[in-house]
Formats: sequence, structure tokens, C-alpha cells
Amino acid sequence: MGLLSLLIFLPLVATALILLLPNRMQSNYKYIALGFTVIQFALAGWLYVQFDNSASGINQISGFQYLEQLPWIRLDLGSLGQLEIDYFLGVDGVSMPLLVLSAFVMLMAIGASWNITKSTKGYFSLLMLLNMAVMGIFCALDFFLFYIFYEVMLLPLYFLIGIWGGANREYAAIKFFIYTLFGSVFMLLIIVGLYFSVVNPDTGAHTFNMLHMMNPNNYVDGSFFAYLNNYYEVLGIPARMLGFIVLFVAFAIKVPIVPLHTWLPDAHVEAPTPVSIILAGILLKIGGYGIIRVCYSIFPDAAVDANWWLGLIGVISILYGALNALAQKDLKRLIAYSSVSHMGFVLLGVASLTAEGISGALFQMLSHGFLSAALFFLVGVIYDRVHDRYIYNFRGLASHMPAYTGFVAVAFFASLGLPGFSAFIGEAFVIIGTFNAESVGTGIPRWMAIAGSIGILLSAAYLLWTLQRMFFGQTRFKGGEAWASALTDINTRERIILFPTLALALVLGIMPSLVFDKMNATVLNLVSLVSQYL
Amino acid sequence: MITLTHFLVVSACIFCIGLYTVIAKRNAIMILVGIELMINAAILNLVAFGKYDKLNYSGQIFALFAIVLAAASVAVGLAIILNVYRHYKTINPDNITDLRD
Amino acid sequence: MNSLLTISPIGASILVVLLPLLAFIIQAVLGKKSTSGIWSLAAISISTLLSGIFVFAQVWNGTALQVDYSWFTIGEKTFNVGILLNNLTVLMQFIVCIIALPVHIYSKAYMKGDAGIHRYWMYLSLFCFAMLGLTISKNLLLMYIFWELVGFASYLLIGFWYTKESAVQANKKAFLMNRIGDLGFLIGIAILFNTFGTLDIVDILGKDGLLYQGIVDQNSGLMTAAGICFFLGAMAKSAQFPLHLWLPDAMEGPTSVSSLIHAATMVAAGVFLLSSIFPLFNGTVLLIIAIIGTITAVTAAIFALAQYDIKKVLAFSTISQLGYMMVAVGIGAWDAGMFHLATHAFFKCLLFLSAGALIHEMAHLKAHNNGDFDPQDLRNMGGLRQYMPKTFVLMTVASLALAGFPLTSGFLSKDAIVISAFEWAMQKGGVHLLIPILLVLVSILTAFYIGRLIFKAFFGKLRVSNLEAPALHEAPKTMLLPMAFLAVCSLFFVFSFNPFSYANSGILNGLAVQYSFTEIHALHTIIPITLTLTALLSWWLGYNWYVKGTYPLQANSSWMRFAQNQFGMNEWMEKTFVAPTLLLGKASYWFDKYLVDGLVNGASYVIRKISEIITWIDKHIVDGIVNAVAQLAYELGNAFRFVQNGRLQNYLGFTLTAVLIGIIYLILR
Amino acid sequence: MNLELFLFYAFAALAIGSSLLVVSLKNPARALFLFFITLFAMAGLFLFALADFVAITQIMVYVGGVLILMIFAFMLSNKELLADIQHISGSFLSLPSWQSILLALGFFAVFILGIREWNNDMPEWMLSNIQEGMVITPHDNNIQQLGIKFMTQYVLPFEVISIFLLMALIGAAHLSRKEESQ
Repeated sequence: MGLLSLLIFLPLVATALILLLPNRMQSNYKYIALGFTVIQFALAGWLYVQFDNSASGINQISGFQYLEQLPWIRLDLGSLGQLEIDYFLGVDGVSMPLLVLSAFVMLMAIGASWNITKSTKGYFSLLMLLNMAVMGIFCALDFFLFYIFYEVMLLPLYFLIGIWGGANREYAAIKFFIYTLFGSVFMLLIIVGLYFSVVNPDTGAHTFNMLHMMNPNNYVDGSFFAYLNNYYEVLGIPARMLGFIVLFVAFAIKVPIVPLHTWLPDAHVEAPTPVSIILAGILLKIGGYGIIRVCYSIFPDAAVDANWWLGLIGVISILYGALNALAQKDLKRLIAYSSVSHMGFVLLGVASLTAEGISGALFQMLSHGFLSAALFFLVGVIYDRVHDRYIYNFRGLASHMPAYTGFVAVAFFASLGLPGFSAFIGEAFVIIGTFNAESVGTGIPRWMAIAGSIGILLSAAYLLWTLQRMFFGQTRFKGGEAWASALTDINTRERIILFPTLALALVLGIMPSLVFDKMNATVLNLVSLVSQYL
Repeated sequence: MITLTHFLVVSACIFCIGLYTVIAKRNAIMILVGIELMINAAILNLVAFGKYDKLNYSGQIFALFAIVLAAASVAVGLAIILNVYRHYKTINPDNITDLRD
Repeated sequence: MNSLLTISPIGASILVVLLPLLAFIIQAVLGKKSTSGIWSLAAISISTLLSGIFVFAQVWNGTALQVDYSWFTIGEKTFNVGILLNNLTVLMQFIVCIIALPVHIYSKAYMKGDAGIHRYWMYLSLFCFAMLGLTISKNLLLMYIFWELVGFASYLLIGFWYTKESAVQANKKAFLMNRIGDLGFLIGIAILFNTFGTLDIVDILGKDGLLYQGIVDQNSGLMTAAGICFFLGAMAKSAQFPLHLWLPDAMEGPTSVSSLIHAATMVAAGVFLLSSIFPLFNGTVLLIIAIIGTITAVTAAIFALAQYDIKKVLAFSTISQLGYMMVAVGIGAWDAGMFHLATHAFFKCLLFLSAGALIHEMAHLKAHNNGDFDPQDLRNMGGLRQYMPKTFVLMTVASLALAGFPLTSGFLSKDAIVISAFEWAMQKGGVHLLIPILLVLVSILTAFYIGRLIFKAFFGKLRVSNLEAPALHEAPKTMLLPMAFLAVCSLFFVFSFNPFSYANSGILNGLAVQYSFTEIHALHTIIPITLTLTALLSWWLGYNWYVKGTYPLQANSSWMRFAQNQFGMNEWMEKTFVAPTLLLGKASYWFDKYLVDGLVNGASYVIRKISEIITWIDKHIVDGIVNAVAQLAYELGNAFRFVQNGRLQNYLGFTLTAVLIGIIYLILR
Repeated sequence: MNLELFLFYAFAALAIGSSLLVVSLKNPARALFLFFITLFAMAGLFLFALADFVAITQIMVYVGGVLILMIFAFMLSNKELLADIQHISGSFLSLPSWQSILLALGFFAVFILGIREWNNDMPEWMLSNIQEGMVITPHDNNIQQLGIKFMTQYVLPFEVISIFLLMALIGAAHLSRKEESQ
């Protein structure tokens, strides 16, 4: 059993343990979940430290580390050849930081679940199941395996939102589920199409191996997704472009991009705090990760053609999300829309196809991962206390909850891109990379960089405005004295969760090399893979 | 001259009356009676035919067997009827419809 | 480590930067337990000493030093953290230190007893850290980081009294307007990185820098754009028209903060930035800088005339003076700009501190008498000369320096700018002359409004009625001493031993800029005399108007109000940018909620309806057929059900019937 | 018409008539007593078929055993009997149900049809026995012949039927005994 398998399936052990323990040991579930996640985090951290910086990943098997490849399903399909599905895991510079991020955010989420009382058994076992699926997604290199993890992830989330969520939870859960399923169902079609287009050069059988899909030589001549002699068209769209678009839509729903983002505010708002944390911290990253790992790596030729549109969508997401956030009166919804805006940078950075832009995008994913998690956690803090998060119902929290306000201010400033915090590095390099794109000739014009930078301005606007409206001024609450006594300042548990998160944002902001060093070779490899089609 | 046909006709009459009794009567004992009538009709036929078999005496012998069997059946039947009566407090078979669907 | 022990200028300068950071961290950790500010004070004191002895004295007029540490690598590009020590940067760093130290000392008395004093020291140290870091950054990215941190510290300090609505509005406004500039800075960085592949100032702009290697045409549109972008950054930070709106509002912060950040150091950072990257600018950009600088100087001076709030007068005065510095940069005489920056830092800081002392006393008076008046309003002051003679003297020195009176530092630096401007304009000829002429006008206005301030505050009688005046007394020593120090620094000998000629001043010689225009000797005598005479004239006028009480104008005339409102620019801004943005936000949310999400929900509604129809069809037609068959079978079964009635006799009857039918069939066959 | 035929018709009429009455009487007690007459008439008819031993057995077994058993059973079981006697409801004759009558008449018709057909085509063995004179005559010692046949030719059925009878009687006794558990 390899280390990655251990990393993936540790939470499953926790799930089993939680399910086996009788209900009267209810109070121990969270400790079990916590314990296993701590081990997982430590393991992920160890893997991260041991990770070889020179690994170039993406399309070369030698560039991946901690590889595990076992034949999983081998089915003789007669004239269709052999069905070849591998249990194939490995990490490169793109997935390694995200693995650590996932483990970290999971830890946060469990910390935030401390006060959950409603059927803890189900809750924690679902949480651990989700943990497993997420880890699996980041490690899987076989498309079939990837898809399985991708679908498995939906199930616990659906229940976590649908059972432990807020007032409108069923609506949000079903919306989330259908949105994602909508994307992934079509993804399955493309996966099958790819399967029949690609052969494993070693065995000659069709394969789900993603690395083989990235090599043009492995495509069967004249197959549906072949590079050469491909005249297939669907509705006038060339087959490879179609494949790219469908996969992009599947992942873009997760990111989310603007016309497909409406599940996000609902899901975030209705989900319980820990699930919001996971949604913002990990789930959205799966979208970005998928676009890099799947869309750009498997369909680089189509990606290059579609680049301009992707950049445009990124810019629209940035501005649109920011403008929406500006109009929100619900704090959680505001942060949800700010996620849309911040994730737009990821898309813009990836579309820039410059090393700076892609690195910036990946960094932005990480940074947004724990910053948005921290923000949702902070919303959860007041929501826990008074069950309200309407901005205008609070005033002058700074005098009432000074420590809390301190954390909020740091988190807000960190996420509006104050230098010294991680978000700055991400956003600045996305802008710089996008600006560079025109010189490199990737088809992203410079005005997109400028438009994107307006998003930074707007993010400052809505966050500072919120800070001013909720935290400054004379203390005044809608709930009067009852609220004043309920709104106790942040407690030790919450401090323990928040402090490392914000400290991490600071450390990464000051020493981005901690992450950039790990991903640099991979990013360069991705750029060179894609840019040959420019 | 009493011919075989005479016996047969009489026995047919008796048999049909017994048949009617069995189907129509609303009393278990009367049904038993009907059965006895039918058996008697049969015995009459046996005896009438037996007249032409002097070698084996088969008609009379089987008539005797039939009488014995009838007696046994009556004994058992009555025992059943008594039990049924004990159970259902009636011997009207119309009221005993456990076989109904 | 070695470099630190031997205290090389590099090591010392790093220490200068890091000490306030250390103070900030200690203060942050200690929190409310430490209210004395001793950490911040100690840090800035040591920093000042180090900066003066081990950095400034070592590097000034010596060789430039630089050091690079690799920071991180993206793709093939490595970003460095670099420190650059040359005349410009060490001068700036030293100015910041030398201003910050008196302000720290002053604050100790001024902020005494404030509930949030621990935060005050924390923020102040943070600001010092960022500002000092900004001065010696070699890498533009690093500079940008400090640039924003400075803005952040300013945000915190403006909103120091966060329960005050106007303060939190002001700090938000300040941060957002600065953000606009920051974005310009960022885009500028992007352009430079795109063009040169590095952000190192020396690599790009140094003697054999990339700029001169023909990579890019200096006059190309891209470089113009870069120049404008950087200037945009400087505009926001240095409060240039029209991005100056935040600065008057920023006066909501404590006065000591205003003096340090919003008068002497941070707002001058824009000028410093432009000076650092001066070679980057081509003629177009420089002209734009000069024009904007002039507009700023003029408008701010006009606004200052009509203000009643003592701090607002000074704020507009600052803006106006920053305009001067910008003009200096714009005409290519950035050394004159830096010179003015240095002198201005001292006297403007002093002005603010003095004003702070006045406000302090007025606030005391207000608290003492439970009065209900604005302690910052000039209309409430008057006659303070009797109660606070020392403050009066110190403030007068600073005012003279601001007005450019001979023997003060302001005289030297202002003359340097105005004369250079004239020389530049002569060279260019034509419309360009408008700029120096306007500058002269501004100079007269400056003398007038600062005179107005002095006359209104110190002469005549205390205008707050029904109060016992004796409650007023001189500021405490802790406040007076730093003020005295600054007053001394506002005199000519600190900068040049010749009180009438800026040509010999150390700063100008040290920066040694090659002017693009020829010197015109006649101007060097005419202009100082003109300026001095006009200043005297305006004071005489002011004295007559304000002290003698022969005020000829309608105090409430629409022009006055118009000027007081800054020509309604705030409202205009609000109407043109803020409101539409918010409206756009609301509109896009409406769009999101009702159209995008509505589309999704509509789609789901349609699908639900279709599914209902299909369900109906399924239930009534498809399933209906099946059910009909089943129903038929049931009915048939039911029809024959009586057969199975449980009656033995019926069974028997049916059996026999069947037998009978069978027999009949056999017979009839 | 000789006496023999007359007697035969008389007995036949008695048997048929009494059995018809058995069927149609409402009161089971009376019907049972009428059944007694039917059995006697049947025994008489047996005599005409030259089966004197069978006729005697018929009287002994049926009249002496079966019928008494039935009456006892009836007496034991039917509490409605007294009620029926006291409230003679409706007609003296019970109403036959038309289906049963139809069925019975159907069978009767079939039988008559069968008899008619049969008269035209008598089986081989009857014709040969008649020709060879192997027909029981009134002078034959039937009882002796029967005894010999039972002990020789039909000994196995005889033993079987005796055991069967024993079983039936034991079974009947077992069935009709009162269950002690209840």
C-alpha cells in the first residue's frame, strides 16, 4: 500500500470506525475524525516536504511522484478489445499543494464541526467519506478512477447540505447536486469517447490512463478525438473542441464561472459552516484543478483556440462576482460571491498560459482555499451566536468583540489582496501573467488584465464597506441586549482554528517560494505542453 | 320377466336422487344419506350384473365389499360431522366456507 | 549575520526597517498590556540613530550600495528582495526617521489616556516599518508591497477612532482611492515586467540598465502607458488632483498621525517613487505630471483659502505643496522636488503638531466647560497667542517656511522649484509659461491662507463665548520639544549655509540631477524677491482683514462655499463613480437573482412541468393500458369468483356439471 | 304381468318414492326414518336380483348399523332439530334448488340414454355366460358359494377390507371422541 493510498483511505478507516462504534460513544466521533485528519495532514505535510521540486509532472509519468499503478479492472470485451482501468495514483506540482490544502481545510472543517449535535454519526462519517473522495480526485491519474472519486464526492455533500443545512437546505442541496451532475454526466461521455480514441502504446488496448491521453501519438488515427485526420463534428463544432468545451463546462461549474455559478451562493449560504468551508476551500479548487489537469493537458490544441473566451469568462466572473458581492446584505452570501470573483482570477491566470499566470492561478487557488475557509468560519462564528448574518443587523462589532474583529480584519485584508498575504501574490501574478500573455501571443489581450485589476479594487470596496458597516461605528445590534450578551468574543477553539489559517496566509504571502518551488517545474512543463499549439 | 334394464333404470333413479341430495341438502347428515343412496344404487347395479356371473360371484362379493366400505365411510363421515359440529356449531355445509377464496 | 554585526550600511538599513516591525509584533502580542509605547519609541529611536550614523552618513555622497536576496522563482523568472542604498533612498529613509521620531515623542503626550493607545503604537510602528521599507526597496514588487502596507497602516490610523462614523468613512475612502493608484502601480509593474523581464530598479534604470539597451523605444505608447500608470500610483498616494479627495477626509485620524503620515512622509512617497524611477518617464508623461501637479497646487490652494477646519487648511496646503513637488518632477528637476519634500516634511509636520497642540487645548477647553463646539474650527479660536506663546512662535516659524520666507528652508526649496519651472518654461516657451506663473500665484495664495490661519488662531480674542479662557495653557514639554526640534529643522542652515541661494544646498548637490534646461541667472534674484514681497503683501492684507476686522468679503458667498466644498468634487465623485458602481452592483445582483438564477429555476420549472405531463401520460395512458388488462382479468375472475365460495356442495355441483357436460360432449360427438 | 314383476315394481316404486321423500322432507329426523324404508326396499330389490345374502347384509349393516349410527349422530348433533319440529316453517316439503334438480335430471337423462344404448350392445362376457348357462338361478346355494369364494378366490381383498374396516372404525372412534385438552 503506497503512501497516497494511505492518504486517501485513512478517512475511510475513520468512517468505518465511526459507523461501528455504538451511538452512546457519540461524543468520541469528532475526536476520531480529528485524529485521523491530523494524521492525514501530517502525512500530506510529510509528502509535501519530501516532494522533489524538479518533478515536471503533467504528461510524463516520470514527472509524477509517489506513483502507484495497479491493474484494477481488466475485462475482455471481445471485438472491442480489453477494458483497461488502472488504480493509478501520483502527484505532481499541481496536485501536491492542493493535497496539503485539502487536508488542512478538512482539519478546519472538523474544528468548525465541534458543536454539531444533530446525528453526529452520520455527519462525521459523511465528512470522512468526502475527505476520501477529495483526496482521491487530486491523486487519481486514471480518468475512470478520477470520475469515480468525482462522483463519490457529490453524495456526502448532498447529504451534508441537505440534512445539516439552513432553512432552505433541500433546495440548495438539490440545486448543487443537479448542477454538478449536469456537468459530470456529459463528462462521462467524453471520457468514453477518449477511451475509444486512445490506446496504451505498451499493451495496445484502449485505456483510461490520463497520461496516455495527453500524448498525441497514442490516439487512434481517425478516432473521434484523434489529432490527425479528424473530421468529426457535432453541431458544427470539431470533436476535439467539443470535448474541451464539455469538460470545461463540467469543471467550470465547480469553479464556478459566471453563468453557471448560481448554485454557489445558495449552497454556501444554506450549508452548515463546516460544509461551506469545505465547499469554498476544496470543492472550488477541484474545478480549477480539473481544468488544468484535464482540459488543458488533454485538449491543449482546443484550449489554445478557446483561450480568449476562457479569459473573457474569467474577467466577467471577477467583475460580476465583485459587483454582486457589493450588492449583498447577507454576509455569507457576500463571501460566496467574493469566491466567484476570486476564482475568476484562477480562470484568467490559467487562460493566460504564461508561467506567471498559471503559477499565480494555482497560488490563488491555495490562497483562496484557506482564506475563504477562514472567512466562512468567521461568518459561522457570529451565526453560531445569534443565528443572523444580515449585515445591517450589526453595527460596531469592533468595540464589542475586539479579538473577533481583529481576525475578521486580517482575513478581509488578506483576501482583498493586501501585500504580505497570500492572495496578493496570487492576484498580482495573475495580473502580471495576463499582461504578459499578449507578448507571448496566447491570445489574451491586455485589457483583460486591466479589467481583472478592477476586480481587486472592487473587492477592496465590498470588503471595506462591510468592515465599515458591521464592525465600526457605535455598537448597535438588531437583537439588542440579548444579542449583546450572546455575542461573546471569539473563544479558544476558534482561535486555534483561525490563527494557523491566517498565519499560513501570511507565511505564504511572505515566502511564496514555499509553494512556487514545488510547482514551478510542473507549470513550466504545462506551459510548454500547451504552447506548442499556439 | 324382470330384465336387467329394470334394475338399471331403478338404480339410475336412485342414483340421481342421491346425487340431488348430496348437492342440494343443507344438512351434513342428509348429504351422507345422499351418498348412501348413490352407493346403494351402485350396489343394485353390481348385484343385477352379478346375476350373470356365476363362476366368480363377483357382483355379489363386490356388493358386499361396497356395503362394508359404505359402512366404514358412514362411520368416519359421522365422526367428521360430529367434529365439524363441535367446531362450527352447525352441520349446514353452507355455513362452513373455509375453502372460500 | 556577519553584515549585521559589523553594521554595514546594508545591515544597518535592514535593521532600521526591521526594528519598527519588531516593535509592531511585540506591541501586537502584548496588546492592552503595553500602553506606554516604549517599544515603538525605542525602535524608532534606534532606527533613527542607525539611519543617521550608519546609513545616511556612510552612503551620502558615497558609493551606492545594493544587495539582492533571492525571494522566489516563477517560471524562469526569479524575483529578488533587494536593498538599494543611494543618495535618494538614504535621504528619504533618514527623513522618515527624523520626522517619525519627534512625532512618536509628541504622541506620547498627545495620545495619553486614549482607550486604544496600544493600537496606536502598534499601527504607528507598522507604518514606520512599511514606510522605511518602501524607501530602500530595490525591487518594484517589494516597493509595491510596502507601498500598499503604508496605505494599510494609514487606513488603520485614519480609522483609529473607529466608533466615529466620519472616521471609518474616511479610512475606507482613503484606502479605496489609494487602491486605484495601486492598480496603476500594479499595471505599471506588469508593463515593466513584460518589457524587461525583471522588476529590479537598478537593472532597468541603472547606468547600463535595460532601459538604455534599446529593448523598447522610450517614447513608445507602452512606455508612456507605464509612466502614466506609475504616475497614477503616485497621484493617489500623493493626493494629486483628482485623486486628492481622500486626504482632507483623512484628517479624521489623530493629529499626530496626520502630521507624520498625511503631511510629511507617506503622501510624499509618490514623489519619491517618481524620483526613483524618473528615467522611465518620457516627455509626454513628464508634461502630464507637470500639468497635474500645477492643477493640484492651484486648486488645493484655492480650497485651502476657504476652509475653517484648521486641519483641513493644512491638509489642502499639503496637497498644494505636493503639487509643487510634482511639478518639479514633471519639469525634470526631481532633485528640487525631493528638496522640497525634505523641507516640507519638517515644516508641515511642525504645522500639524502645532495645530494638534491647539486642538488639544481647545478640546480640553471644551471638555472643561462642557461646551458644544468644534475644537478644530478656526472660527472658534483666536487670541491664543496670549495663552500659548511658545506654540505661537513655533507655528509662525513653520508658517514662514511654508510661505517661503527668507531664512527658512521653505524659501530655498520653493525657489528651487519655481525658478527651475521658469527656466524650463522659458526653454519650452509659449503656453508652458502658464505653469510657473500659476506656481507664483499659488505661492501668494499659500502665504495668504497660512497667514489667515495664524491670524485667526492666534490674534484677536477667543471667539468661543461664555467660557473661562484661563483653562487654556501651554502644551506640555513632551509636545513642545519635538516641535522645537522641527522648528529648528525648518530653518535654512539645516539644508544650506547660504540662506538666499538653493544652489549650495546639500540635497541638491547630493542628488545632482542633470537638468534639460539652461540656467537663467536673472531669475535667481527676481523670483525670490517677488515671492517674498508678494508674501509680505498678502500678510499685510490678511492682517488687515482678519485681525483688524475689515473683512471685505461675504463670508458666506457662494464662491467661498464652493471653494470650501472643493468645488463639490466629493459629491461629484460620489455621483459619478460610487453611486453608479453600487447601482451596477445592485443591477447585477438583480440580474443574477432574477435572470441567471431565474433561468436556472425556470428551466427546472419547465422540466418539472414536462415531467408532470409525462407522469400524467404515464399514469393514465401507458399504465392505463396495463391496468385495463389487469382490470379485465380481475373482472373476469370476479365474475367467476362465486365458484370459489367455499361450499363443498357447490364444488361438487360444478364438478358434476363439468362431468355431465363432458359426457354429453362425448355422446354428441 | 305376473306377481314377480308386480312385486318388483312395487319395491322399485317404494324405493324411488321413499328416497324422493327423503330428499324433499324438511325435517331431517323424518327423512332419516324414510331412508330406513328406502333401504328396506333396496334390500327387496336385491332379492329380485338373486342376491339374498347381499339383501340380508344390507338390512343388517345398513338398517341395524348405519342408520342407527346416523340417528344417534343426528340426535347428538342437531340442536336445531327440536326447533325445527316446534316451528314447522314454510311447506312440508323442502324447496329443491333448481340447479341441483337440473343436474340430477341431466345425469338421469344420460343414464337412460346409456341404458338404451347398452341394451342394443351387451358385453361379450354376459352373452357368453348366458349362452353357457353360467347364470345364477334361484336354486343355487348362494351363501355357500360366497363363503367359498371369500376364503379362496377373494381372500386377499377380504382381509384387506377387514383391516380397512378396523382402521375406519378406530379412526371414527378417534375422531368422535372428545378432545381432552379443551
